[in-house]
Formats: sequence, C-alpha cells, structure tokens
Amino acid sequence: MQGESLGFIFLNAAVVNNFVLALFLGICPFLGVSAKKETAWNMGLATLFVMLVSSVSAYGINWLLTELDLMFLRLICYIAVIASAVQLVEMFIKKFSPSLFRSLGIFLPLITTNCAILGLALFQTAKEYDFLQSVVYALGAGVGFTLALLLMSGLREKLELAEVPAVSQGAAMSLMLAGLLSLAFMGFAGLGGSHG
Amino acid sequence: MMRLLNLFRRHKTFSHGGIHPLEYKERTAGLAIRRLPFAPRIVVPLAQHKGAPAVPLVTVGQQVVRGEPIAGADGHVSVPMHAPATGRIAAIDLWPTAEGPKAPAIVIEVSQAANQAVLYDEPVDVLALSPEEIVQAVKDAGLVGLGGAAFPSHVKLAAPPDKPIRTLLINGCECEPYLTCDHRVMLEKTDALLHGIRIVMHATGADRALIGVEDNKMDAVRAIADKLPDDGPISVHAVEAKYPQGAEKMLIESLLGEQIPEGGLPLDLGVAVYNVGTLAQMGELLPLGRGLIERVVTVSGPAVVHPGNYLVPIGTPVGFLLQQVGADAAANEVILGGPMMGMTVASLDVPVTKGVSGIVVYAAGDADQQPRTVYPCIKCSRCVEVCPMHLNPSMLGQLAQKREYGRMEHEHHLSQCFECGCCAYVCPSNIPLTQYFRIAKAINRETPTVAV
Amino acid sequence: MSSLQFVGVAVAFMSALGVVLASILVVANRWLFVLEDPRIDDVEDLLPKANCGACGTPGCRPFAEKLVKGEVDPGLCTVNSKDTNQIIANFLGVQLGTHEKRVARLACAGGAHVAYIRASYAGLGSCRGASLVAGGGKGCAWGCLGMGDCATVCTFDAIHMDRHGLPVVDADKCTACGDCVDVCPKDLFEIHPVSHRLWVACRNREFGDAAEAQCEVICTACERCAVDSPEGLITIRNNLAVIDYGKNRLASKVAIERCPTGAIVWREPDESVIKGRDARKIIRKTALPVG
Amino acid sequence: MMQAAPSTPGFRMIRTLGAIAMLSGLLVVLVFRWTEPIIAENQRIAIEKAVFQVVPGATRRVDVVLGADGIALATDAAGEGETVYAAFDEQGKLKGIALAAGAQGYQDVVKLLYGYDPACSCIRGIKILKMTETPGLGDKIAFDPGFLRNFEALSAVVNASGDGLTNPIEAVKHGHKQFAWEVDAISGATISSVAVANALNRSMQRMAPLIQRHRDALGEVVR
Amino acid sequence: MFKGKPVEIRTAPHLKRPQGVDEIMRNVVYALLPIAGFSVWQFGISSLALIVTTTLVAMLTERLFSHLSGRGNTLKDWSVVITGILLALTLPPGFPLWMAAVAAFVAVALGKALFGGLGYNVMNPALVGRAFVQAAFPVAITTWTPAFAPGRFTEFVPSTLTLPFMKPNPVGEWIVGLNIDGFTGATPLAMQKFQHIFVSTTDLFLGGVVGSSGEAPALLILLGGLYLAARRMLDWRIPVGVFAGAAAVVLPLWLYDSFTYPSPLFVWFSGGLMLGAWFMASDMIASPVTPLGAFVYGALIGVLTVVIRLFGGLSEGVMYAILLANAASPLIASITQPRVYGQARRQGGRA
Amino acid sequence: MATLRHQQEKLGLDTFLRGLWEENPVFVMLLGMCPVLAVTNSTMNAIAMGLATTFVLVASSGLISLLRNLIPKQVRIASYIVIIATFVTVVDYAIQAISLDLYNALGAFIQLIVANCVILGRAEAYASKQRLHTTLVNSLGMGAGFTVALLALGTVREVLGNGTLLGFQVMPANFEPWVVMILPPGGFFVLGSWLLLFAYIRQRQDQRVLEKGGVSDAR
Ligand SMILES: Cc1cc2nc3c(=O)[nH]c(=O)nc-3n(C[C@H](O)[C@H](O)[C@H](O)COP(=O)(O)O)c2cc1C
Ligand SMILES: Cc1cc2nc3c(=O)[nH]c(=O)nc-3n(C[C@H](O)[C@H](O)[C@H](O)COP(=O)(O)O)c2cc1C
Ligand SMILES: Cc1cc2nc3c(=O)[nH]c(=O)nc-3n(C[C@H](O)[C@H](O)[C@H](O)COP(=O)(O)O)c2cc1C
Ligand SMILES: Cc1cc2nc3c(=O)[nH]c(=O)nc-3n(C[C@H](O)[C@H](O)[C@H](O)CO)c2cc1C
Ligand code: SF4
Ligand code: SF4
Ligand code: SF4
Ligand code: SF4
Ligand code: FES
Repeated sequence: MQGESLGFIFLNAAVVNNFVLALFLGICPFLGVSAKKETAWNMGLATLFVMLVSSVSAYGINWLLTELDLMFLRLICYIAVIASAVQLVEMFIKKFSPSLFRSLGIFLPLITTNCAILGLALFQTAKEYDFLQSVVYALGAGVGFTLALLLMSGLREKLELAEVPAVSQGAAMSLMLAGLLSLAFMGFAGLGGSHG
Repeated sequence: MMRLLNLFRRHKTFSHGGIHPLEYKERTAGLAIRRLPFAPRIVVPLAQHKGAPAVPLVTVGQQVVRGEPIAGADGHVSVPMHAPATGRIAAIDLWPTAEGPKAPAIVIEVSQAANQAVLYDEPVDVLALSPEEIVQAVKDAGLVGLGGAAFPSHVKLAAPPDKPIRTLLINGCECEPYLTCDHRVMLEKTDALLHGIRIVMHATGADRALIGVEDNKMDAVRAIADKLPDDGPISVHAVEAKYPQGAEKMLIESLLGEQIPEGGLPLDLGVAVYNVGTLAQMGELLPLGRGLIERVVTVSGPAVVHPGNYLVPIGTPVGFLLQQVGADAAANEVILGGPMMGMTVASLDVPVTKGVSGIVVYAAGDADQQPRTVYPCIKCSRCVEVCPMHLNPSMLGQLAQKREYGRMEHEHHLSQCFECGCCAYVCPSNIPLTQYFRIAKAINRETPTVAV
Repeated sequence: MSSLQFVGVAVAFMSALGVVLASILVVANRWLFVLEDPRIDDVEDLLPKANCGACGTPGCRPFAEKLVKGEVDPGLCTVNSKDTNQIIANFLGVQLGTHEKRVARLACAGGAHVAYIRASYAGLGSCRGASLVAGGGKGCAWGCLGMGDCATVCTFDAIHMDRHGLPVVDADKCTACGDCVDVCPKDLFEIHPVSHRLWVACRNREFGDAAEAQCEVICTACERCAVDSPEGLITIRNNLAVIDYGKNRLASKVAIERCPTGAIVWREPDESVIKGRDARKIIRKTALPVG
Repeated sequence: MMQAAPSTPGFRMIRTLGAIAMLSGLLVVLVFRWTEPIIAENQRIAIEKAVFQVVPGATRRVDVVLGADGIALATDAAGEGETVYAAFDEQGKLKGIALAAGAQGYQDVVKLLYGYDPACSCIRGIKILKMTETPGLGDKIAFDPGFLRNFEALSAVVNASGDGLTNPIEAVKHGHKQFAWEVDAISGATISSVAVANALNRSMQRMAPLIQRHRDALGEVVR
Repeated sequence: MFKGKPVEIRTAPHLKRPQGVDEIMRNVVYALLPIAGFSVWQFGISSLALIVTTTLVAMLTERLFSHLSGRGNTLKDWSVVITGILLALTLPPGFPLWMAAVAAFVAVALGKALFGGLGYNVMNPALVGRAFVQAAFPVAITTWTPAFAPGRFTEFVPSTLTLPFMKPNPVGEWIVGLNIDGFTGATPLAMQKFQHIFVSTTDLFLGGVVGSSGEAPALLILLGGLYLAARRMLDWRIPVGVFAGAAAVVLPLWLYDSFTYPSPLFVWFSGGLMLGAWFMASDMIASPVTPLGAFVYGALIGVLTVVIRLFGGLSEGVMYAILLANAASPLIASITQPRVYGQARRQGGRA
Repeated sequence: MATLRHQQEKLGLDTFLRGLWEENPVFVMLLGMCPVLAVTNSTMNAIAMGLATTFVLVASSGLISLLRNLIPKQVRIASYIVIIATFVTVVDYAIQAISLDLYNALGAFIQLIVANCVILGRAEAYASKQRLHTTLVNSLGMGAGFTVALLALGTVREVLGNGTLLGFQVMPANFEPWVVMILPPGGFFVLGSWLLLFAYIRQRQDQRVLEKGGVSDAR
C-alpha cells in the first residue's frame, strides 16, 4: 500500500507480524540454530543481510518482469536469483573471512532454502511496496527474525542449565518455547495502527 | 548529603556485598588469654605453611629442648619449625591433617619432668638490623601468617625493588564469628604489636601503617590509639563490622579505597597486609631471637564447656585440647578456624598448627547443623548481592551442577572466588555453592585442559 | 503478441537467466574457490563425534584431519566399531593399524564391606567434594570414596558402582578415554593395556597393622609378592608394592599366591579378577559400621 | 571430487543450467497459457459475486477508472484514477458503484469491497475480501448480521463544497449508534469495527464527490 | 565426648541464614491474602470460587507432574500456591470456572513443569496461564462485571458456573438487572484508550473500579509489596524499574498533550500495573539475577506496558510486557554481569 | 571416486514406510515446519497443502534423479531450485484454476513450497544419489509422511479451535472454541504436544525393554 509510513512498515515486520512468531516463516533455522546466543546472533545478522540482498533483487526482477510481461515467471526468477546471490555471498565469505565462515558456516546454505527470504520477496510484491518501503520491510523482517532468534537462544541457554525432564528435552521443548514467545508477541498486536 | 549518609554508615567499609551473621563473640571476648597443660604427645607437621614443607633436622629417639629448631626451611617460600616442648622424638611419620591426606610430621613425646623453659634465645636489637637481616630473622623465627593462610611472613617483607611497599595494613578485623583471639592480642599484647609494626616498617621502608579493626571491638581501637602519638605514621581505624571485612582484598578497599587488580597481589598497590597476631608474635619473638612455638587459639562453640582464649603450643592434638576445656557429650563436629571458612576435622588426632586461630565445636542438633532441603536455584540474586568479589554465584553454581568448569573460569571468573562462603550462607535454596566452587577450582587446577 | 511469440519470449528469458546465473557462478568459482580436502568431512562423518580424546587428539575433527594427512591410523579410535574403522581405512587406502585394547583400572579394593570409615561426611554427593572436606572421612586416606564421580563422568557408561560402593569398569565399553583418570580426586584410575595382568589394587602408604586397621584388603607392605617374583618385577616403595610393567613378560600368578589380604591380583583377559589362595576370604556383605 | 572446481569446464555448467532453465521456462509458460483463461474466469466470477453482493439488485458490471478528470473504461486503460465497478440491473440502470478500500485492523490490514449508491448517497453493503483478525472475535466483521446491518444504508452525503463528506463515517461503541453515518461496533472487537469504518470513511471522503460529479457519465458506461 | 560415634565432617560455611525458599514463598502468600480478601469483599463468592479453583487446580497439576517426573512432593515449597492465587487475581471476577481451571493447568504444566519445575521456568507461570486463556477465550476474558453488586455474597455471577467446555452464560441481562448506575463494562484503561475518559486516581487507589479480581486495591498491593521488599523477599529494583520505565515514556507525552495521554499516576495505578510490578514482575525465577539487570528488566516492563497501552491494539499491556521481559531476561542478564572485583578502573585512591 | 555414502538403496516397502514414520520429515527430522504450522488451522488446507507438496516432491525428485549424472556439482543447488520452482509454479496455477477460495486460504504458502526444506533436503540427500524408481517411492513416502503430519495438526487445531472438522460442526453447538489453537501460538503448542506425546511413548517403550532385562534399541 502506498500510504504506509516507513516506521509502521518496520514495526509491523519486526514485531507485530514477526516473520517467525506470527507468520511462521523460517521456522527450520529458527529451531535449528537457536541453541547458542552467539550462533543465533550470527545467523540473525546473516539472515538480515541476505534479506536485504533478496529484497533488492526481488524489486529489480519484479520491475523487469513487469516490463517484459512475464509475471508468471516471478517465482522461478526470485528463487533462482536469491539462491545464486546467497551462494556468491557464501563463497565470498569463505574466501575472505574463514573465521566468519566457520561461525556462519552451515547457515548460509540453510538461508537459501529459508522460507523467510522467499516469503519476504513475495510479500513485498504482494503489498506493492516501492523501493524504499521494500528495503525497510526487509530491514524490519531481518531485525524481527534476529530478535526472535536471540530471545529463543537466551531461553534455550538458560534451560541448558535446568533439570529438564527427559520427555520434554529437545524439539518438543523448543516448540513450546516458541509457542510461549509467540504468545507473548501477541501483545504487540495492532501496534502502530491508529486506534481509538 | 555525604554527611547524611555517613550518619547511617559510620565506619569505612568495602563497596559491595558482605554479610553480618550473629557474632557469638561475647562468650570469649572478655576472657583473658590463659595457658593449658602440655599434651603428652605433640605433633609438628612439616607442612604447616604455604610453600615447601620443612625438612627434619632431628632423628627418631633424639631428645629436644623447647624452642630448639627441629626442621629447617626448604627454599625461600618455606620456614623452619621449632620444638614446642621439651621431650623425645618418638617418630617422624604420616599423620592425619585437617585437609585430609596424611602428611609427614615430627611426633614429640613430651617429657613430663621438664620445666618447659625456652632455652633457645639470642636477644638482639631488631631495629638496629638491616632489612635483609630482619627478613632472615623473621624466617628463622618460623613466622607465618597467623590470620589463617599461614603464608611465610618473611616472603611478604622481601618486596622486589621495582614494587616497594609504601603502606602497611594491619588486619585486626577478626570478622569470623566466635573468634576473639586477635581481639585479646590487641588488648593484651599492644606493645608487642606496635613493636612488630615498627619492625616491619623498618624492614620494608613503608612510611605509614594503618591498623584496621572492626567497630565491634572499639575497646581494642582505644587501647591501641592510647599508645599512639596523634600524628605518627601508625594510625588505627575502625571499619564496619561485616564479614569478610578481614579478607585482605576487602580491608584494602575499605581503608585505601583501592581494589587489587584481578590476579594481582597487595604488592601491586605497594601494600603489605599482616594479621595483628603475626605482628604481635614478631614484636615478641624477634628481640628475643626465639622461634614460633605457640599461638593464641579461641576455643568456643555451643558444645564447649569452658570456652576461652588459650595460648596453645603448636602441635597440640585437638582431642587433648577439647579434653582440657571440656566438650559436650553430644559434640560431634570440630572446626579448625571460624565457622565461615574453617575446616572440620575427621580425626581428633589432628594437631593445632600455626594457622589455626580458633576451634569451634558443635553438637548434633544445633540449629546450624540441621539438614536442609536443597532446592533448585530460584535466581533470587541474594548471592550476587552478597558476593564481596562481585561474582555471579548463581550462574557459577548452575554451571557447576552441569560440570561446566571451564566456562566457570573463562566466563565467570571462578578463580577470583576466595571461598568466603557468603553466597552459601544466604542462599535460600540451600545450595552448597562454596563447595561447588572448591570442587570446580580443584578440577581446573588439575586438568588445565578442561579450562580451555 | 501471438501465442508463439509469448512462449518464445518466456523461454528465451529463462534460458538467458540460467546462462547468466551459471556464468556468474562459474566466474565466482574460479575466483573464490577455497581448497579444502573434502575427504576430511567424509571421514569426520564416520567418526563417532564423541570428542573423547582417547585417540590422542582433542576431538574428532582434528583426528579426521590427521587421518587424511596420514599421520595416524584409523585403529586409534577406540569408540568406533572395528568395521567402521576398516571402512575409513579402505577409503583412505591405509592400514587399520593394530592397537592393543586398553582399559581403565581402579587401584583400590576397599569397598564399604572391608574398609573402615572414620568420620561421616555430610554434603554434596561428590567424591571431589568429599575429598576436599578433611579427605572424605574414609579410614584409608588414599582409598576410593565411592560417590561415583567417575561413573558420572564416563561418557560411555562403562563404569557402574557396585553394591559396596566401588566403581566397576565394563571392559567392553571402556574406550580408555581417560576421563575417569582425570576426575578421580584420589587418582585411583590408570589406563593399562589388558596384557598387564598383574595389578595392585591399593594405594595405601602405611605399614603393617597401622594399614590393616584401615581396610581388610590393603597392601601391608609385607613384601611377599616382591620376594616370590622374578627380581625387579615388584618393588616395595612407600610401603606399597609397585609393579614394573617394563618387565611385564616376567609376570605370573606366583606373585599373588601368598598375598595375605588380596591386594595384589591377577586379571584375566576379560578383566575379571583372581586373588591368591592365601588371601583373606571375606564373606561379609554389609557395610562396616562408621566409627 | 576434490579438484572438481577446476576440472568441470565452466561451459558445462552454463550449458546445464541454461538448458534446465529453458525447459522450466517452457513448462511454465505452457501451463500458464493453459490455465490463464480458467483463472481469469474464476476471478471474474469471484468479483461479480462480490460486486452483486454489495450492490443489491445488480446483475451486470462495468469496470471503470474514475479520476479527478473524469472516467474511462478500464479496458482502455487510459487516465489516472482508481478502478471501480459500476453495477447495473437488467434494465441497464445504474444500481451503484462497488469500490475497494482498506485500513489497518487489529492484526493486519483489512481489505473490503463496498457498494455505494449515488441515488441515496449511502453505502448499500460491504464484503470483507481479506483480513487476519482474530477468529471468533475480529473476524465477525465479515459475517455478524448485526454488524452488517450497519451497511444496509450507511449515510455518506457529499458536503456543500463538494470535496468530502458532510459527516465522516465513524464507528461508535456497541449500542451507542445514533446517526445514520455511524457504525455500531461489535462488542469486544471495537478495533476491527473501527478499521472497517476507517476504510469506508477514507475511501468515501475521496471517491464520493467524484462519483456524484460523474454520476451521469457513469450511468452511460453500460453502453 | 566423641566416644563410639564418628565425628561429622562437612564443608564451610558452617553457618546458615535461616530464611529458606519455603519461608519466602509462604510470606508471599501471606502478602497476597489481604488482596484476595479484598477481592472477595468486592466481588463476592464468584471471586472466592475463582481463587479456590485456580489454586486447587494448580496444586493438583503440580503434584501430578512432580509425581510423573519423580521429584517428590514439591507442594512443600509453596510456590505453586502463589501461582494459583495470582492467576485468580488477574482474571475477571466472573470468569467461567472451567476456563480458570484450564488456565491453572496450563500455567503449571506449560509454564513450569515442562521445564523441570520450580526454578527452571522461563516465564511467569501464572501469566503463561492467563495469556493462554486470553488468547483462547478473548471474549470471556474481557467481560467485566461490576464490583460491590448487591447479593454478591449469595449468588454467583451467571458466567462463573458455566458448564465445562461450553460458551459462558451471558451476563448482559444479569448486569442490567442489578441496576447499577453508570456501569459500562469498560475498564478505566479501555475508557481512557477508546473514549478518552480518565477515572480519578483516588478511585483507582482505593479500589472499586471495573477490572480483574485482584488489580483494584492498589493500597493493599503496595503494602504487601513493601512488606516483602523490606524482608528482602523481593528485589525492590524491579518494581522501581517498572514505575520508572512507565513514567519515562508517559511523562513527556502527558506534558505535551494531557488530554490524549494519561498522567504517570494514572498509568501507575490503573490496570494491573501495581499487581504486576510488585508481585509478578518480581518473580525472581524469570528475572535477571544481576542487580543492574533487575532494574533494566523492570524498566523494560514499564516501557512496554505503556507502549502497548498507548500505541497497541490492547488496552492493557502489563501481562504481555512481563512475558516479553521474561523472555528477554537471559539476554539482559548476560549483558549486565557484575563487574568483578579488581577488574575495576582504579577508584582514585582516597587514602 | 567411490565415496563413502553412495550405496544404492534396494527398493522395498521400507523405502516407502520410512518417510511415514521412522524418518517422518516433520515429527522426526523437523523439516518443512513452516507450512506445517502455517496452514494447519483447518483440515481442508492441510490436505490441499499435503497433496501439493507431495506432488512437487515426487515430480522434482524424479526429475532430479533422472538428471543426477548430468548436473555439475557447482550448479547443483541452483538447478534443483529451478526445477522445484517450476513444479511449484505449475501447482500454483493449477490450484488457482481449481478453486480461488482454496488458493486464498493457503496464501503465499503454495509458492513457499519452493523453500520447503523437505524438498530440497530430499533432492540433496536422496534424489541426487539414487535411481529413479527408489527415488519416486521414497519421495512418495516422504510426501505421505508430510501429509499425515499436516493432518495431525490440522484436525486438532480445527476441532478445538473452531469446533468443526472439514467445515462440519463436530462439537456441541454450545461448545466454546479455543481460539488460541487457530492462532500462531496454537500451532506451536499442538506440534509441541504431538512431539511430547511421541517422546513419552518412546520413553515408556524403552523403559519396558529395560525392565525386561534387554538393552534398549540404541547401539
Ligand atoms: C605465590 C604467592 C606469592 C605471594 N607473594 C606475596 C608477596 O610478594 N607479597 C605479599 O604481600 N603477599 C604475597 N603473597 C601472599 C598473599 O597475597 C596473601 O597474603 C596470602 O596468600 C594469604 O592471604 P589471605 O589469607 O587473604 O588469603 C603471595 C602468595 C602467593 C600464593
Ligand atoms: C574471607 C576471608 C576472611 C578473612 N578474615 C580475616 C580476619 O578476620 N582477620 C585476619 O587477620 N585475616 C583474615 N583473613 C586473611 C587475610 O586476607 C590476610 O591473609 C591476612 O590478614 C594476612 O595476614 P597474615 O599473613 O599475617 O595472616 C581473611 C581472609 C579471607 C579470604
Ligand atoms: C487474543 C486477542 C485477540 C483480539 N482480537 C481482536 C480482534 O481481532 N479485533 C478486535 O477488534 N479486537 C480484538 N481484541 C480485543 C481488543 O484488544 C480490544 O480489547 C477490543 O477491541 C476492545 O473492544 P471493546 O471495548 O468492545 O471490548 C483481541 C484481544 C485479544 C486478547
Ligand atoms: C516475590 C515473588 C513473586 C512471585 N510471583 C509469581 C508470579 O507472578 N507468578 C507465579 O506463577 N509465581 C510467582 N511466584 C512464585 C514462584 O516464584 C513461582 O511459582 C515460580 O515461578 C515457579 O517456578 C513469586 C514468588 C515470589 C517470591
Ligand atoms: S564464596 Fe566465592 S562466590 Fe561465594 S560469595 Fe565468597 S567470593 Fe563470592
Ligand atoms: S542465593 Fe541461591 S537461590 Fe538465590 S540466586 Fe544465588 S544460588 Fe540461586
Ligand atoms: S574411584 Fe575416585 S572418582 Fe570413582 S568413586 Fe572412587 S573416589 Fe570417586
Ligand atoms: S571414563 Fe574411564 S572407564 Fe569410562 S571410557 Fe573413559 S577411561 Fe574408560
Ligand atoms: S519450511 Fe523450513 S524454514 Fe520454512
């Protein structure tokens, strides 16, 4: 929508409709990479970065496809371009910062196949955001993803030290934690909308 | 504003943490120092101090005279031993210690006939000696810290030239509950104490000496102040009565407002800290040229019939001492040192050593001995509030339960913990935090790889 | 736009996109390629990821790196099954390497039914914790405290505490990782090849009656084993029989036969224990009273 | 495998990916051509259903672009403005105009279609197209009969100067409706109700004057 | 002496401060009782039934799970009683009992037992229970009934006794039948948010306004909280942080436009902020252990509460603010670790 | 070079059943969670999503298996993705043609099948190494497992959260729905509860084996 202010777009993407906790995008890495604060932080930053890249590429592709009247190729083009971009970034990091690569290592390919990245591209198109709005949307989504990941990792690290019953260890507990976080994030509903 | 605050906080203290358990000092604080009979057998462990154990100079069967050197220092950080009583060397053998492992000790069969006079003395004018000679004299006297750590006193005197000692702190806090021996020493041996201070100032070149005394012993403060000129280099200060005010790190912060850098020594601030008992002994022994053969020990606790402050020959077995003062029938726990940091002994054969400042005896069923339910840490943050080293015992405790000893050291400064026990004292979940930390430190010491 | 044209444009666009992306990747590959032996990953996949250190490296990944470099033999990993190690060896085209099985052994036989307790310990149920409190209260200051730190620390579940509170090592499960050696506050564990059959299960350093007052299966330094064995195989040091495993081939059951307490034992290849015929027979099943 | 990078000729990579992309392009374009008319038909039916629902009595629709400088048929795609649906009955009489509108609701944007009847200067009906309001609460705006009754004749009269409404459309708390331009909110879902009112108000403030100005021309487009 | 019996050996310290977990928890219960009593006086037997239901169900659930996981009888630590009572105090007085039971079960099962029980929960159990039913039954939980209704000690609010799993009995006619002047069914916060009507702070302070069963008597809450703070059973930094955080956001707004925005006093005393700040934010288990962290955590709750109240879709935000801050508390703790002794910049020697 | 893992699998019933239970992509491997959580607020959506995903899975795995020896390593991922995206686009248009309502209900998640971790995961781990027929059977099994998981969530959430099943009222008329089940937290909670249930059952089984004196199935 044309009318939405940048601040609202950011807040909406970051907390109100948080990609992980409200829209269910990027759950696999959210569950997989949230065991340690440090990795969570790295993963969050990597995702934020890739989201920006993908948002810009998606904006460009969308423009090109609209010009050529080939909208039905949108999905293929988005995913192909994003995947290639991520792979480039991966090689780049591997070459120039092996230490960064080791800490982000496996995540980069994970991000390629992460619904959050593609979802971002599709949503920004569906919402007909202009360039600036798209970038802010990507920023918000990335920040929201990082926030969710960080909170989750903090809780999981804390529970590392707990005497968690055998039954609830592992994935089940992660999901319940995610549920609790999601429940708490419901408090943000309607934030920034004009009420009253 | 500051003045208003000072109304509430009359005396200086350290910046963070600390506790104030009941003192239990009133039973013995007023009792003058007394002697007890000699035990029939006296046991002098060769390792009573920090550093290398002493080497025996005597053989089994040999007769020794009270005050005679029976073991020599083995290197710089080590001190000699002197015979605490006249008698015959019955054995040099493994003997139980308070720490646990049996260790070599010289056993003296005390001669009941002897008058136990000290015959080994070479009076000297200490203040006329050179600093090097004083250091040697202190070492020859077998002096170690009587405040508990039993660190050889001469080592602290011999400061390296690049780190000269400017300030001397004399620790008269005696912050442990029950203990009153330092209190009595300050009252009864004031002159010896002041003489000891002058010796150390002379030896180190320190230009001032501050005596810190907790404000629950104002009579001692007055007794010392009465003997001091107003503007001399030696001054006495009352500090807030709060455990562990007597820990040297806390006392330095209270009196000088500075903190010892992490991993550093008082020396890094140009400071040396001595216990009042140590300096009183120094002031007494050095002029006579004698060795350390006895010390003042507070014997107290709910299960002691005649509590008091006793001048005890080093090496007296704890069991004998308790016979003399009388112990309750239900007595079942004997602590060497104070109740906050002292060690329980597994055998009453363990002797009193140079570092033992008190013996506290509990009986089965005393309130502090009740078994308590241990709950999980409820993150109440009390331990964080009381830790004088500003650590996070809650986190450390949780990590210890998961055996994450490396993380304890690397992320949470485990080695800064000096095991004062404040955290375990306050923990409402009754978690044995301090014990966890001792275990963790022991393991980290042994397997440095864990700590990577 | 005609239908055919439309299809044409679409196909052309996609082909172009494919070609462009592939070209970028090709170029990037040339410029940014980082050489790393992919066999390291493959080998690491086959290692157990226990990171126990029994192989002498800090963990499985460094071991994999060394394996690929040919610096070590796959047989060094004691956690993997032999078959898996063989697969690694075949994959790398190297020999499996022969390594004798090693196990952890306890140098104490003083269970609660034979060893005296002098003080009752109250506190954390941890050997290390107890040993820091006046040595733990056991009569023998060198003996096992029986609170099972070793059993807790063993990743491979190779140690269980028997009814008398002594740890028993399951030789099949033990990988000789050495964790129990590190953890025991009394330093009672040692890693030995199973071919070391003669074993002194005691560390007490006191002599004769003084020793026997502490435990019924104690080395009293009576010297019978030393006298009965070939010269130099067993010596008495600090009131304790010490075996020189450099002379292991001289070892025989003769050494244990006259031991009065059964402190020196013979271990079968499966690590089961044989005591000498003169060893005191202990039929007591319950713990000795404390005191 | 280790030296794979240098040993695979770049050409092979390019060729493979190019070929796969080409094939995929072909497949997709064929499917697209095949389903395009069906989807268009589905969409037409969906739109008509919605338009005829919000403009009672209508049976035909014409898509019109309505802008400040007049109207044009959507098929001509000229001129600036907003696409609206003019709805007619069998006789070709203009029954109303269907417009899309949207506003921020409780969770996300609420999008709806409503029918405006220029003859009575009122809204004749609404249909919620898209929303993510709380099920059981906010989602009542789509089907709660009491709430929908608000829109049987919701007044939207153009003011004298012709640049807005005389009375803005407003939501009031449940049971407090007094005037014809007020929307009686659903109890417990005030925010969602407000969103509907806001959407209508914002759209009407802009579009109602335009519709009234070009009312006659709109009536003609059916031919 | 020592004849025939062994000496005991144990580790230092040999002294112990007597206050244990169970004593702390029991005192919190004592501090809550006056509030619960006031609630019963205000809302009658419906409120009493609510409190009894949540407390019993919470205790039963705790017992069940402690049995299942072999942790012995954990009712002895009293903590679950607090959970039960507090949960009831945050629910509307006429809340159907079966829903309250669901809330209590979820509170203990999902909020606590799942993670290992006392000490290991990551969020406030009572609020987990409440948040769950708020999301599950959003209408029931925003249906308010009047305080001091005549006959409140003899008859239940109709919705209280709803059959399990059924829609709540309607209360509209019952309320009309009570004939209470000016009862709109809106809480002071809702009135402020949607109608810009401010209820006077005195009314808020002394209770008697519409709201959850236990949020009204700000005075009693304050006294209870102060009692606990004085006995060091709660960390005073947390409530102080909450009030400071809330004021920091709302004060500038109020000075700028006092018609639209409420005053700090209104914010402090309205809704559940008092109860939340003193009794729920202060739950030590889900809050940071570090002293600075506790303050930051409190301030975060204050800020979030006001942000949600003023700019969000809900009229009340305390519960979500506390849950969010609970979630953030490990992060807060890790960035506010105390600066260890000796790591300090040297304090200027004042010797 | 003979690598370690490329042993060709023999076709058997096991190939199919594995995806359904032992290696269930959702309950065991925790992949493809997003659609599982996002579209399961009604059973109808769950079924549609399951079928669509299965179709894409089978079709793309099959094609990738056919082409497995032609695709160079470096462009592997890119090629797989293009292939998958193609089939997703096909499904996308097909569903639009079949029913717009269904399409709207599933939202963007049809297109997001591209990014579903299960599909790419299967392509990488299985299809790129195995022959066509085993691949087809295996991916059919995986698809079935995925659909079953979706159904497990969808039914619980719809029945509890709305009182209906496949749109038909199944609960008493006066039943108060648990709205939270349809909301995002409900998705997490229901999936978490299923996992808890499985873990509990497994624990009980292990216990029983232990009590019988056997060793648990772990090596
Ligand atoms: C290796 C070592 C060297 C020390 N060197 C000095 C020193 O040079 N000067 C000094 O004043 N204290 C020195 N100390 C003593 C300690 O600072 C401290 O006084 C002693 O360990 C006992 O202190 P406490 O009872 O507070 O723990 C040394 C201690 C150790 C362990
Ligand atoms: C927790 C703690 C409490 C201490 N309390 C005292 C005390 O009350 N009095 C004292 O003289 N030394 C006390 N010490 C020992 C001092 O830190 C320091 O070692 C001693 O004053 C040095 O003097 P010394 O070497 O002459 O014994 C305490 C140490 C610790 C760690
Ligand atoms: C979980 C939850 C979901 C809610 N969903 C909506 C909603 O979708 N639409 C809405 O208007 N209000 C919703 N609300 C309620 C609003 O926050 C607010 O309380 C209500 O709109 C005020 O209306 P009232 O004054 O009529 O009670 C929801 C509240 C909760 C707790
Ligand atoms: C000051 C204080 C506040 C507490 N607040 C709560 C609370 O808000 N909710 C709750 O469930 N338990 C509360 N408890 C009880 C207890 O901490 C709680 O049951 C634990 O969170 C369970 O692990 C409180 C306890 C204390 C001491
Ligand atoms: S024992 Fe260690 S952690 Fe505990 S209060 Fe003392 S210094 Fe701090
Ligand atoms: S005092 Fe005990 S319960 Fe409290 S935080 Fe520290 S360790 Fe935890
Ligand atoms: S062998 Fe060592 S670690 Fe094991 S139980 Fe005995 S004392 Fe403890
Ligand atoms: S811990 Fe000891 S018993 Fe266990 S595997 Fe390692 S060496 Fe063997
Ligand atoms: S399906 Fe795996 S990240 Fe979404």
